Amino acid sequence: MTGIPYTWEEGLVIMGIMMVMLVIAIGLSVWKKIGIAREYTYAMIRGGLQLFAAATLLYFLFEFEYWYYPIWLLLIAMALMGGYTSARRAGKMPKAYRITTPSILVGGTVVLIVLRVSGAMPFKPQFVIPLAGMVFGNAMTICSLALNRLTREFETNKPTLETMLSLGATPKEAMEEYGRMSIKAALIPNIDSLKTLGIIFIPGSMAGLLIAGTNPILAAEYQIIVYLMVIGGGIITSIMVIALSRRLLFTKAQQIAEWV
Amino acid sequence: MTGIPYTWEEGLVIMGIMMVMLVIAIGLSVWKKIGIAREYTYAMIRGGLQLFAAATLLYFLFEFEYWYYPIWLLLIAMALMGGYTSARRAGKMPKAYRITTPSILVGGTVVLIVLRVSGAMPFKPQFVIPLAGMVFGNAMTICSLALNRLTREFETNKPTLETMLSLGATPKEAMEEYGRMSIKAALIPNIDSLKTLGIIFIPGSMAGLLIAGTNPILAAEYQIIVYLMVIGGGIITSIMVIALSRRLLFTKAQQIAEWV
Amino acid sequence: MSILTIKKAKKMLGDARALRGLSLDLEKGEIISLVGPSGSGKTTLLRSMNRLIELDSGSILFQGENIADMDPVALRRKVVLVPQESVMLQGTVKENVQYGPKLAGAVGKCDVGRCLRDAGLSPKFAGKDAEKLSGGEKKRVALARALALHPEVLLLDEPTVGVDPKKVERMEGTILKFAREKGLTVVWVTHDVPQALRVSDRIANLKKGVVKEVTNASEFRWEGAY
Amino acid sequence: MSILTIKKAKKMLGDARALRGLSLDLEKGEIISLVGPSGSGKTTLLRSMNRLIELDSGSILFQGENIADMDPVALRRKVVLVPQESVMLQGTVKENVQYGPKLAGAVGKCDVGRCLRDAGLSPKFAGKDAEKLSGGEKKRVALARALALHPEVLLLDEPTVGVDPKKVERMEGTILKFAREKGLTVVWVTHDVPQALRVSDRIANLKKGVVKEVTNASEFRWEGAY
Repeated sequence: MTGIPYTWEEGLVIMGIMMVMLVIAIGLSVWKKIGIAREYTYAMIRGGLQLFAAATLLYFLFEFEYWYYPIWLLLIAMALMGGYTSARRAGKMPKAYRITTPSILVGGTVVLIVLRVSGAMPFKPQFVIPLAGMVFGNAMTICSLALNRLTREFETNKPTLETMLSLGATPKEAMEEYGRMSIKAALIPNIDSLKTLGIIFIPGSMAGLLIAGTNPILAAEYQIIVYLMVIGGGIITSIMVIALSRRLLFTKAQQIAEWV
Repeated sequence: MTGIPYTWEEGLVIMGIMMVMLVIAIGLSVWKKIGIAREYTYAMIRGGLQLFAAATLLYFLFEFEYWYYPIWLLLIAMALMGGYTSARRAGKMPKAYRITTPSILVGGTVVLIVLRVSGAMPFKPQFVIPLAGMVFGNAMTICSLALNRLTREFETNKPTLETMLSLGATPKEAMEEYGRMSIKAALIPNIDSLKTLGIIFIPGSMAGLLIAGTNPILAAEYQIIVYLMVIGGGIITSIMVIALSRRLLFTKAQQIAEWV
Repeated sequence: MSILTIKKAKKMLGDARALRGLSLDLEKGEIISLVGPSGSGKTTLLRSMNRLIELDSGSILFQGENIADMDPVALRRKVVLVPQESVMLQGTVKENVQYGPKLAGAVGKCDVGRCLRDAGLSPKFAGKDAEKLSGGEKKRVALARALALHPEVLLLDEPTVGVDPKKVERMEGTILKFAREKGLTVVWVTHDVPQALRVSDRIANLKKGVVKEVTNASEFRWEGAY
Repeated sequence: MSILTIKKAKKMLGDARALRGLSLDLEKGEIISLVGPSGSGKTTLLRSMNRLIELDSGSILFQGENIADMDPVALRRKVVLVPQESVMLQGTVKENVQYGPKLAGAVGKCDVGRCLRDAGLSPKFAGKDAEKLSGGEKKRVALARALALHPEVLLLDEPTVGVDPKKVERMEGTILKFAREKGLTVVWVTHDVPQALRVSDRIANLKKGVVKEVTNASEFRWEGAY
C-alpha cells in the first residue's frame, strides 16, 4: 500500500533512463547557449543527494518517539537555506540575505501556525515536515522572482527613478510602482496554477495522495487547504521582501545605491 | 489508510478558517495596491470549483473499466487550457496562444511518453492523470514566465533592438540575448527548488506520499524521477516558446512588430 | 547674498575623478552658466547640488546650511534639477507637471497651464501622453515639471539640446523672464558658449573637475572657454 | 545618377500622419541635409529608408529596385542608419564596431582603429566599456559602427547633438572627408541650419510630412527654413 508500482532496485534502472533524457534536455540548452547547463546539472546532483539524505533522516525521525525536539532546528534551517538561496538570485544586490531570510521566515511561520491551530496539520512528523517544506519552498520561489524582477527594473529605469527623486519623491514613493510590478510578476505562477487547478494542474501533493490510493474527493479538499495556505505565505513574503529591499536599493540620503 | 487526519465534514470547517486567512492576505495586497486582489479571488474560487469537479470526475474514472478512452481527450484539454492561460500572460502580444499551445503540448507529450516507456508511469488512471497534470502544469508556468519576461525586454529595449537591426542583424540575431535571458529567468524557480530539494523544499507529490504513509526513501526516489521529467519538459517548452515567438515579435520585413 | 556655496568638492565616479576640489559661490538671484568640455564635472556638480549623489569630501552649503545635514526631499524641492535626459513619467503631461506638487501635498496650488506656458509650451499639451512627445517637447515638459515645485534654485543640464533652433531663443527668454520675476537662482550647464553669453550674469569655466575661472558674462573671452 | 528615389511616401504613426506623400530624389555621392521643425517627418523618412518601418503607400527605390522587394538585412548593410539616440550594445567599443561586420561574416576585414578615427575618436577607445562613455563619445562610436559596414548610403539623424561644440566642426570635417573619398551618399538630418549650410550639397526643407523645397545649399535662404 505504498502506491509505488515497482521495487527500490527497479526504480534505480528507471532513474537511469530519466537521467539520459535530462542529459538530452540539458544538451539542448547548451546548444542554445542559455548558460544554465552547469548550474542545472549541479542543482540536480545536489538536489538528488539532499533528497535521499533527507529521506533517510525522515525514515528514522518518523520512528523516533521524541521527534519534536529536533524538528524546530529543521524548520529554522529551512528558512535560513531559503533566504540564502533566494539572496543569490538578487543579482548584484549586496547582503540580500538580510532581507530574504526574514521575509521567508515570517511568511512561512505565520502559515504553519495557522495550519496547526486550525487542525489541518496534526502534530506528527509526517504532516509537519512535508507541509513546512511546501510552505517554505514556495515562499522562497516567490521571494526569488520578486527580487530578481525588482533589481532588473532598477537597472533599467535608473533615469526614471532619479527623475522622481529630483521632483521630491521619497525612495518609497519612487519605487512604489516597480515594487508593485515585481510582486505581481512573482505571484503569476501561483495565480496561473490556481486558475488551472484540476483542469491541467493536479498539484503535487494531491498527485502523491492519489498515487498512494487516497479517495480523490478527500485528496482535493486537503489540497485546497494546503494551497490556500501556501499562497497566503507567498503573498506575505513578497510584500515583505519588497518593503525591506528599499534600504538596500537606496542610501540613507535617499539616493540610489551605488551598486545598482 | 487515506492519510487525511479528519473526515470530509471536519475538513469543510478547516477550509473555512483557511478562507479567513486568505482574505487577510488579499486584504494586505489591496492595501499595498498591488492590483491582483480581484484576479486572485477569481482564480481561487475558479480553481477550487474546478478541483472538486475534477476530483468527482476522477472518482468515477478510477472505477471505470474503459477509462483509457476518455483520457486522451483529457490530456489534449490540459494542453489547450495551458496554452490559453499562458497566452494571457504575454502582455500585448496578439494571438500568443498560437505559440504557447504547441510549446506546452510538445514539451508535455515528450515527457509523458518517456515516463510511460521507461515504466515509471504504469498505464493506470491514478498514475497517468496526476503525472500529466504535473507535467503540463509546470510547462505552462515556465511558458508564462518566459513569455512575460521576453515581451517586457522587448518593450524596454526597443532602441537597442532597432540598433542591432540597423547594423544588419536578423531578428533571430537581435533577439538572441533577450531570449536567453527569458529562458533562464523562467527556469529559475525550477533550479531553485532543485537546489533546496530535501533541505527546505519537500516537493508536493513526495509530501502527498508521505502524508499517505509511504516509506520516505521509496517516496524520494519516485519524486526524483518525476522531478527530472517535469523539468526536462519545462526546458523543451521554454526553448520552443521563445523560438516561436520570433514571428510574432517581428514582421516579415524584419521590423519590430507594431504592437510592441 | 550667497545662496549656495560649494567648498572643495571632491567626487570619484568609478575610477574617474569627476570633481577634484571644486569651489564655487552662487549669489541669490543670479544666472550662472557652467561651461567646459565633456568630463569636466558639470553634470556631477549639478547632481551633487540636489544630493542625487553624495560628495566624497568637501561640502555644499544651501542658505548657510550644509546640505549633508538637510532632509534630501526638502532640499530637492528647493534646489530642483532638470537633467539632460528628459525622462517622462507614465501618464499625461498634466500628470507629469503635477507629480512634484502632488507628493508635496500642494496639488491644489499647481497651475498646470501656467507652468507649461512658463516653459514655452502651449497649455493644450496638458492632456497628451507625455511619452509620445518629441524630444524637444519633452525637454519643455521636464522644465515645466520643475517649475511646478516653485524652486529657489534651478539646475538646468543642457536645457535646450534637442529643441527646435527657432524655439531655443524663445525658451531662453521664458526661462530668463520667470527667473528674474521670481528672483530665481539658475545654474545653467551648456555646451553652447553663445548661449551662455546670452543668458547668464556670470560664466564659470570648468576643466578637469575644478573651476578654472569665473567671470562676468560681459568679460568672458570665447578663447578661454576650453 | 540617382541612388535613392522616394515616391509619394505616406506613413501613419499611431494617429499622426508622419509622411503625407513625400517625394525626394537622391543623387549618388551627394550630401543632402533634411531640415524642418519637430514632427515634420525627418526621422520617419530616415527609418523608412532602411526599412525599419514600412511605408503605408508609395515606394522607395534603391539603385532602381523597390526596397520592399529587397532582403531587409542586405538593404540595411548598404543603407545604414545612425539613429539620434546612440544606444551602445553590451561590451567594449571594439565589440560595438565589430558587431555589424561580424554578422556579415567579414570581421577580418574590419579595421576598428580606422573606423574610430574616421568617426573622430582616438583608437585608444577600442578597449573601453561602451556603455560608460559620455553622450558625445557614444555618438561617435555609433558613427564608427555604421562606417564599419562600408555603407553606400549613410542616414545620419542629428549626428552632432550632444557632441562638444569645439569637436562638432572636426566631426563634420571627418564625415565630409570620408564621404567624399568613398563617394558615399549622406542624408543628414539636423536642426542646425548653419550646420546644414556647412556640410551639404543640397538642403531639403521638410514640413508636415512633405518636402516643401529642395535647393542647393548655396541658394538656401535661412528665412525659408521653417
